[in-house]
Amino acid sequence: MDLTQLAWLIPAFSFIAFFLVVFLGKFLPGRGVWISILAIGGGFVVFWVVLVGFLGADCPMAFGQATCGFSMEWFTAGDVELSWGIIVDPLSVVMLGMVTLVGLMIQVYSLGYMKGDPRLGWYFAVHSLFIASMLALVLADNFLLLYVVWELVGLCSYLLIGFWYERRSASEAAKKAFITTRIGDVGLLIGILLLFDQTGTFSMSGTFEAATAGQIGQGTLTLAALLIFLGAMGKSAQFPLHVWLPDAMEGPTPVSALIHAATMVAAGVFLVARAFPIFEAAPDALTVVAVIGLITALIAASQALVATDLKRILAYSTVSHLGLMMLSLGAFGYTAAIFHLVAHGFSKAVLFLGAGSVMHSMDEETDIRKMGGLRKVMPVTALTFTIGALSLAGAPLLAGFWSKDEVLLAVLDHKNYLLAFALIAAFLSALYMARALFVVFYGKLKDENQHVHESPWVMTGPMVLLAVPAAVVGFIALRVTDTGGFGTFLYFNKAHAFEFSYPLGIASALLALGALWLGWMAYGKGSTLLDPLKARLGGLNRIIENKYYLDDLYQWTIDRIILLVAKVVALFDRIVVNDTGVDGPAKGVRWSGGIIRYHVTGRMYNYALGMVIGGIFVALFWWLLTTR
Amino acid sequence: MSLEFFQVLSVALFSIGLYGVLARRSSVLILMSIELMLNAVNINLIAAAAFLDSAFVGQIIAIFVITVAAAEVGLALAIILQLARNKSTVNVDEVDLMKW
Amino acid sequence: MTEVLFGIAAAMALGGGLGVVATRNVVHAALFLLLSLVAVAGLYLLLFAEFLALVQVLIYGGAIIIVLLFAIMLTRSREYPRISDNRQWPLAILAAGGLFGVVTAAILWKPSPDAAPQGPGLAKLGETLFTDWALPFEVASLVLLVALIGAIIIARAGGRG
Amino acid sequence: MALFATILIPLLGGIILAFFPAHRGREIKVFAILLSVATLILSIVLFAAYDYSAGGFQFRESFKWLDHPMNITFSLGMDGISAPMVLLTGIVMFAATLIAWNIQHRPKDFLVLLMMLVAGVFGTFVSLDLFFLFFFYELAVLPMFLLIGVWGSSSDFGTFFRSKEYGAMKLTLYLVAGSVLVWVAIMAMFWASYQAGTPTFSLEELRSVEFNDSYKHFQNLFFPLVMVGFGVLAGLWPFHTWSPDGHVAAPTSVSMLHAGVLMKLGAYGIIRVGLELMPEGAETWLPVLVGLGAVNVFYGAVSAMSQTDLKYVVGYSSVSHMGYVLIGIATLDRLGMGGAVLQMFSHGIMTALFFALVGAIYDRAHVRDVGVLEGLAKRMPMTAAFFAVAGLASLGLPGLSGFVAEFLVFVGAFKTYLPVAVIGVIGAAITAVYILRLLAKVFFGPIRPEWEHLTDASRVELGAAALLAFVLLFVGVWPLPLMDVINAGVIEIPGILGSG
Amino acid sequence: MSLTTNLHLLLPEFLLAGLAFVIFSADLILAEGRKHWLAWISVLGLIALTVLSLLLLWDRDELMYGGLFHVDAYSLFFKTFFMALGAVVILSSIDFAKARFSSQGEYYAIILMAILAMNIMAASGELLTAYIALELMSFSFYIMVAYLRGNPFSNEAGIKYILIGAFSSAFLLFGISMVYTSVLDTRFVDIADFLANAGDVSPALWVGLGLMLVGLGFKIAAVPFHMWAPDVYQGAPLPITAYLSVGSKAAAFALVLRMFSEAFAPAIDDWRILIAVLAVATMSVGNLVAMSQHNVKRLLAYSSIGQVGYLLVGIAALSQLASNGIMLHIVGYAFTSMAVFVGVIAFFNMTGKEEIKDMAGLADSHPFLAASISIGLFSLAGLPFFAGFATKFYLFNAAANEDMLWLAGIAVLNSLFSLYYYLNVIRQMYIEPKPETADEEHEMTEDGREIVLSQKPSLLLIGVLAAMVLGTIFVGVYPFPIVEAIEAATQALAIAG
Repeated sequence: MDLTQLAWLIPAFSFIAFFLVVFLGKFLPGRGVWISILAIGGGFVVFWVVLVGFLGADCPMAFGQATCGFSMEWFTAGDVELSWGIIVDPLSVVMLGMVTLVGLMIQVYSLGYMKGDPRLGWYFAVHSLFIASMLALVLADNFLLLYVVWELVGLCSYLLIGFWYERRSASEAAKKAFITTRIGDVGLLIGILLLFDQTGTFSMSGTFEAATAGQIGQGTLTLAALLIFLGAMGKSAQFPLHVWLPDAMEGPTPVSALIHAATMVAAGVFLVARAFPIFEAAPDALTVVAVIGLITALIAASQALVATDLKRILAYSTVSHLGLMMLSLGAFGYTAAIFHLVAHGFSKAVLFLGAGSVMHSMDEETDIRKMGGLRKVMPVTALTFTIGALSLAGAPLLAGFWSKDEVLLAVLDHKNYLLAFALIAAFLSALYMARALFVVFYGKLKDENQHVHESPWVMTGPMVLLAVPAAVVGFIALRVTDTGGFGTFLYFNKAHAFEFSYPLGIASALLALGALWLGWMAYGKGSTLLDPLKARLGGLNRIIENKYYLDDLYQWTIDRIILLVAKVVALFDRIVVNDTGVDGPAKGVRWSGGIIRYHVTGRMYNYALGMVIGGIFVALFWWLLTTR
Repeated sequence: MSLEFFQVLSVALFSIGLYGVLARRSSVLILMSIELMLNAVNINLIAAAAFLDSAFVGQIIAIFVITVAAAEVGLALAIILQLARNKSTVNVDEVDLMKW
Repeated sequence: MTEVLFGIAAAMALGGGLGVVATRNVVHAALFLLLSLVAVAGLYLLLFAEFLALVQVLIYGGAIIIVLLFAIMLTRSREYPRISDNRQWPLAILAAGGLFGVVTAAILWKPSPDAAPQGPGLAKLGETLFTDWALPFEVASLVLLVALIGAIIIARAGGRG
Repeated sequence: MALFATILIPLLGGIILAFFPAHRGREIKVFAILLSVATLILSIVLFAAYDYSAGGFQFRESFKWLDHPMNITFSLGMDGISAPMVLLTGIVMFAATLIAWNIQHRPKDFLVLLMMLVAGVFGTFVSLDLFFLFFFYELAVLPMFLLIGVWGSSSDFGTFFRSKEYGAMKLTLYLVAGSVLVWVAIMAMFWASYQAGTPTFSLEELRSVEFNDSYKHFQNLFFPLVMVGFGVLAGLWPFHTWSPDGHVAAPTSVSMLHAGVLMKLGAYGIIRVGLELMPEGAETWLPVLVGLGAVNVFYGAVSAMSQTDLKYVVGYSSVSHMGYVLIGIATLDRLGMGGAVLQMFSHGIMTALFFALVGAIYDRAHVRDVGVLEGLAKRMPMTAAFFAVAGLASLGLPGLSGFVAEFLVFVGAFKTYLPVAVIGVIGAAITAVYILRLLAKVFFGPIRPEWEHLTDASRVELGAAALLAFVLLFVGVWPLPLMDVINAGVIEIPGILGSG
Repeated sequence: MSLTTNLHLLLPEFLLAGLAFVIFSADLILAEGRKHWLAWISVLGLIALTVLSLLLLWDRDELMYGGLFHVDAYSLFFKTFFMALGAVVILSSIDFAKARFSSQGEYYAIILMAILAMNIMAASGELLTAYIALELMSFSFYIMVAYLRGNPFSNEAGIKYILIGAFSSAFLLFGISMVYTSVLDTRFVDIADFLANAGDVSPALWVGLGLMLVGLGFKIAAVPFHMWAPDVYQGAPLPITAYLSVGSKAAAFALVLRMFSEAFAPAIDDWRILIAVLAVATMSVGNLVAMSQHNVKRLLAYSSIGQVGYLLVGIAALSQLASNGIMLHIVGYAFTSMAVFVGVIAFFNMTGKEEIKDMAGLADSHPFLAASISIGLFSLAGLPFFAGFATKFYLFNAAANEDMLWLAGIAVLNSLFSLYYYLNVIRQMYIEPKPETADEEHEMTEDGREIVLSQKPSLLLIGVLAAMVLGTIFVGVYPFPIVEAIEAATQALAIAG
C-alpha cells in the first residue's frame, strides 16, 4: 500500500479528537485533553510515515513535482460530482510536518499554560479542530474542500480568539478576526466559482491544467487569481486586511502561537503557493501580490517598532514577515516563501510561547515597559526567546537568515526594483526584534518583578524543543544530502537548488547585525525606558501609533456608512414598504368601507331613491347594451 | 285611442306614485303612493291584455295584483299601527335607530 | 267618444294621483286616492274589463280606502294636518321624471300594432282563473290568510311582546 | 396510505386532542409529542424509502373527489423535491411540539391548531392536484391567526408599537392575499385545460395537456401571479414585511414552524406550480425573480443589521435566506435548483433552531432587546452554543448545511446571473457581520448584573435544539443522502439546465 | 286547457299548507307552557314531508298547469333543502321563541308558510306564479321581522321591510307588465322562445327586464337594492335574521336561477355584463362596509350581501357548471351561515347582547360556541376544510370557465377583504379578555318586560350547532354526494338558448 495515502489520517485524528472531547470530554479523566494531544501526536508520527512513503513512492508528476492523492465522492448536485480528496506533494508534506510539530508542541505547552481553566476541554477540542482544519486545508485536492476547511480555520480562530468570551475585548477581537477574514473569503469564493464556471471542475489539477493550457481568458484568469489572493490577504493578514491580527492576541497566548506560526496565517501563503499555477499564468496578479506583500511588510514593521505590547510587537512582526513571504511569492520565490514560512513558523512559535511564559509568570502582563532583565529570573525562556528573535532578525546561521536570504534573492531575480524596500523591511525586522528582546529580557530587573519565576517544564520543554528547529532548520536548505536540499525537494516546475548569494548574504547579514547593534544601543544598554526611536519620529510616530488610522477608518465606515445604510434600509422597510406599501392599501380599503357605509342612512326613502336610480341605470344599460 | 295612450298614462301614474314614495315622510302616505304605483301596473296589464292578448293573461295578473295590494295594505297598516304605538309617530324619517 | 271618456278618466286618475302626493292633509290624500282609483276603474271599463272595474271599486274604493282612513284615525295622523315632504323631494322629482322619460321613450320607441280593445267576458275569465291559474289562485288565498293572521298578531294590543 | 397518514396523523390527532379535558395539560402535551414522534418517524421512513434512482412521484394514492367536468382527485405523491420537505416538516414539527411544552395558557387549543397547521403543510407538500395543493396551502395559513393572536406577544419599540393582533392580522391577510393571486392562476389554468378539452387539476395531467398556441402568452400572463402569490409566503421582496412582524408576534413553536416550514411552502409552490406547469412563462419572468431574490438577500441582510429585537434579526435573516432560495429557483439550473431545495431544508432547520433559542431566552429574560441582553453565555452556555451553531449555519459556514446549499445556489447563479451571484456572496458576508455582532453583543462579553439569575434552557428545549443542530451538522458534512433525492426531483423540472 | 291529471304531485305542498293549518289550530288549544310542542310537531311534519317528497317525486320531470309549476329534480332539490332548512330554523328558534315571543304558535305556522312559498318559488315556471309565491314568502317574513312587537328595532325593521318590499314589488310588477306587453305570455319557456326568435325587440322589453331586476334585486339584496338589508337584519329577531339571510336569499336565487336559465338565457350576451357589474358592486359594497360594523347581525347582513355578490358571479357566468356552483354555494352557505347564527343565537339567549365587543372572552367561557362560530366565519371567508372553500372554488372556477376570469378574480379578492372582518369577530372571542362585568340573569326589554336569560346554551342548540358545523365540514371535505344531486338538478334546468 502506498503510504502517502495515509496522509488523510493526520487531520482525521484531530477531527475525531474534536468530537470526542466535545461530546465525551465531560466523562473522561482530565476532561479528555490527552485525546487531543494523542491525536496530534499520532498525526506527527503518521507524518513521518507519509514522508518516508512519499520519498519512496513513485508519484505521478504534476508541475514538475511528484503528486500523490486520491479523491472520493462527497455528494452530487445536478450532474456535478463534488468530492473530497487529498493531494500529497512536497508542499503539503512540508506543511504537514510543520503544522503537526508546532501544533503538538503548543498543545503540550497549553497543558501548563491553560491549567485550571474551567473550559479546558473546549479549549483543547477547538485546538484539535483548528489543527485538523489546517491539515485538511493543506491536503485538500479541490477548491471546494479547500474552501470548506478554509472557513473552518476561520471559525476556529474565532472560537479561540474569543475563548475568554466574558472579556468584551476578546469577543470583539474574535468578531473582528472572523469578519475581516470573511471579507477576503468573499473574494476567494467568487474566485473559486469563477474558475468553476470556466473549467467546470473544482479539482485543483483540472483547474491548473486548464489555466496553464490557456483555456481561460487572460483577463478572467487574472481576476480569478486576484480574487483568490483576496482570500489569502484576509487569512494572511495582508494590508489592508491585516487589522485583525494584532487584535487577535486577545486569545490565550498559545493560541496566538498557533495562529501566527502554523495554522491561520500560514493558510494564505499556502493558498497562493498552492494556486501558483494560476498565478504564474497571470503575472499581473503576481505583481499585485508582491506589491501588497511589500507594503504589508513595511507598514507592519513600522508598527512593530512603536508598539509597547509584547504580543502586539510579535503580531506586527508576523504581519511583516507574511508580507515578505507574499513578496517572495510575487517574485516567483516559491521555494523561498515556503522556506521562510517554515523558518518563521518555528521562530514565531518559540517567540509566542516565550511571551506566553513571561505573561504566565507576570499575571498576564504584556506591556514591555513594565518588563526588563527577565533573563535573570527566567533563563530558559530568555534563551529560547533570544534564539527565536535572532532567527527572525536574520542573524547569520540561524534559520531566518537563510530563508530571508532566499527571499531577497528571489526579489533580486524577478522584482529587483523592489529589492531596496525589501532590504528596508529586513532591517526594520531586525530592529524591532532587537527592541523586543532587549527591553524585555535584558537591562535591569524591576523590583516589582523580583518574584517572577520560570515556567513549569511542560511549558519550557516545548519551547526548547521548538527552539532547536528555529535555530537549525535553515540548514535543510543547504545541500546536506545528496538530493540537494530543500530547493530540490520543494519547487515549482523546476528544481532550484539552494544558492547562497554572497554579496546579498553578506549585505543582509550586515544589515541584520547592524540593526541588532542599533537595537542594543537604543534599548538594551541604556537603563532608560523612554523609547528613543519613538521620540525621534515625531508626527510620524503618531500616525504609526494610530495604526495609520486604518482601524479608525474601518470603524468610521462601519458606524457612519454601513450601519447608517442599514438604519436607512430598516426605516425604509418600515415606513415605505410596510406602513405605506402594505398597511396603506389595507387602511385604504378599511377607510373606504368606513365611508361607503354612510350610504345606508337609516331612512327608508333614501333606500327607495337608491333603488330607483339603480333601476333607471339598469334599465337604460340594458336598453343601450343590447345588441339588437 | 291606442295602446300607447294607456301605456303612457300608466307610466305617468307610476311615476307620480314613485314620487310620492320618495318624497313623503308619512308612512301612510307612502303606502298610498305605492297603491298608485300598483294601479299603474294594472292599467298597463289590462290595456295590454285588451289590445294584444287573446288569452287575457294581463287581466288575470291584475286580479292577483289587486288581491296582494289589499293584503299588503292591511299588513303594512298593522305594522304602522304598532309603530305609532311604540314611537307616537308614523314618519319614516323618525325611525332611524338603525343605520350605517 | 271613447277618446273623450279616456281623457276625462285619465285626467281624474292623474289629478287624483298628484293630489295624493301633493296635499298637506292626510285625509285629503286618502280622498284623492279614492278619486284616482275610481277613475282607473273607469279606464278598465273602456278596456272592456268590467269585472276588474268592479273589483277595483269594491276592493280599492271600499276596502282599502276605509282601512287607510281607519289607520289614519288610529295613528292620530290627523293631529298633524300639515304633513311635509322630506328633504330629498327635488331628487325625487328628478328620479320620477327620469323614470318616466326612460320608460316612455322605450314604450314609444316602436309603435305597437293597431288593434281595438276587446274583453274576454266574465265567464271566460272565471274559467281561466280557476283552471289554468288555479295554482296561483290558491297561493293567493294563502297570502291573504297570512296577511290576516299577521296583521292580527302584530296589531294586537297588550300582551307579551 | 403512508403519505395520507402524514396528513391524517396530525389531523385526526388534533381532533382527538380536542376532546381531551382542557385541564389535563400534561397528558395533552404528552399525546401531542407522541403524535409528532409518530409523524417524525413516518417522515423519516418515507424519505428513506424514496427510491431516488427511480425518481418521479412515489407512494402514489388517488381518490376521486369530484367528477367531470371539475375532475378533482385527491391524489398524493412524493418526489425528490417534496421528500426533503416532508422530512423537514417532520423534524421541525417534532422540535416545535417539544418547545410547546412551555405553553401554559390553553395548551390544548394551541396544540390542536398546531396539528392543523402541520396537517396543512404536509398536505401541500404531497398533493398532486392543484385543488388540494391549494386546499392544504390555505389550511396551513388558517390557524396562524389564532396561534399568533392568542399566544403571541406584542412588542414596544419606543418609536413604534407592534401588537400581536397587528402581526396576526397582517400575516393572515397577507398570506391570503398571496393565495388570492394563486387562486386566480389556478382558475386560469383550469380554464385553459378546459378550453383544450381536457379539464383537470392534476399537476401531471396539466403538464401534458396540449394547449393551443396562445398558451405561451397565457403563461406569460399568469406566471407572475403564481410567482408573486407563492412568493408572498416565501418572503419575496417587497412582499416580505409580514414575515418579521409575524414572527416577532408569534409564540416560539409557531415561529419555528412558520419560518421553518411555512415559508418553504411558498418556494415549493413556485417550483411545483410555477416552473412545472408554466415553463415558458417562467422563462420570461425568472430574470425578475432572480432580481427580486437578490434584493431579498441584500435587503434582508442589511435590514437585519440594524434591528434591535432578536426576533426581528432572525426574521429579516429569514427574508435574506429565502432570497437564496428564490435565486436558486430562478437559475433554472440543476445545481442552483438543487441548492434552492437544499437551502429550503437547511434554512428550515436553522431558523427553527434560532427561534427555539430566542424563545428560550425570551421566556427567561422577558426581553428580546439586543441592547439590553449582554453576556448571556455565562449563564446560558448551552443556549449560546446552539445559537452559535445556528448563526454559523446562517452565515454559511462549511460543515453546516447552509454552506452546501448556498454554495450550490452560487454555482448555479454564476453561470446565468453573475452579478446576482456576486451579490449573494456579499450578502453572505453581511450575514456574517450581523450574526457575529449579535453573538458578540448578546452572548459574549461581561454579563449584565440583571441577567445573573438566568438559567440555561431546559432539557426539553435543549433536546429540540440538539436535534436541529445535529441535522444541520449532518447535512453539512454529509449532504449525499439528501442531494441524491433532490437531484432526482430537480432533473424532472421542465426546462432545467444541465451543468458542467 | 284542462285541469292537470297529476294533482297528487302537489301533495307535499298541500300537506305543508295543511300542517300550517294544524299548527294554527293547535295553537288555539295548547296551553301557554306547551307551545314549543308546536315546534316539534312542525319539525316532525317537515321531516315526514321531506321523506314523502323524496319518495313521491324522485326522478320525476313533469310540467303542471301548462308550465306554471315544475315537478323536476331542481324543484325537488330545493324542496328538500328548504324543508330541512326550515326544520333547522324552527329548532334553533325554540329557546328564543319561548323567552321572547308572545305568539309562538303562529310563528311556527308562518315559518311553514314561508317554506311552502319557497318550494313554489323554486318550482314555478311562470312569472305570475313566481310573483305570488314570492309575495307569500315576503309576507311571512314581513310578519316575522316585526314579530317582537314592543321592540322598536323589530318594529322599525318591519316598517322598512314592508314598505320597501311593496315598493320593489311594484317595480317587479311593472317590469312584468312591460315584459308581458312585449311577449304576451308569462311562461319562462315562451319568454325564452321570444328572446331566441324575435330578431327585432322593442326596447320596452329590455326596460321591463330592468325594472324586474329592481324587484328581484331587492329580494336577493343586490347593490344598489340592498340598503334595507342591514336594517332589517339587525332589527329582526335573531332566528329570523338567520332565516332571512339563508332561506329568503336561497329561495330568491332558486327563482332567479330558474328564471335566468329558462327564460333569459337566450339573451345572455345582452345582460351578462350588467349582472357582472352588479355582482362586483354587490360584493364590494357588502364586504367593504362590513369592515366597519359593530353589531353582529349587521355585520352578518353585510357579509350576506357579499355572498350575494358571489352568487351573482355565477348568474353572470350562466352555464350548467355555474348553476352547479351557485347551488353548491347556497348549500354550503346555508350550513355555514346557520352555524354562525345558531352560535350567535345561543350567545344571545345567554346575554341578550349582540354587539361584537360583547363577545369578548367567549372562547374562555364557552369554547364550543366560540369554536363553532369561528368555524362558520372561516367558512364564510372561504378557508379550506370548511364548506366555503370548496363551494367558492367550484363557483368561481365555473365563472372562470365562461371567460369571466376577471370577475372570478375580483370575487376572490373580495373574499380576502371579508376575511378581515371575520377575523375581527374571532379576535374578540379568542384574544380579547372577558369584560369585568358580572353575568346578568335578566334582561329588561324596551317595553318593560323582564326576560330570563339562560345560563348556558341548551342541549338542543348545541346539538343543532354541532350538526351545522359537521355539515360545514362535510361539504368542505366531501361535497361529492351533494354535487351529484345538484348535477341532476341542473340537468333538469335545461339552459335555454
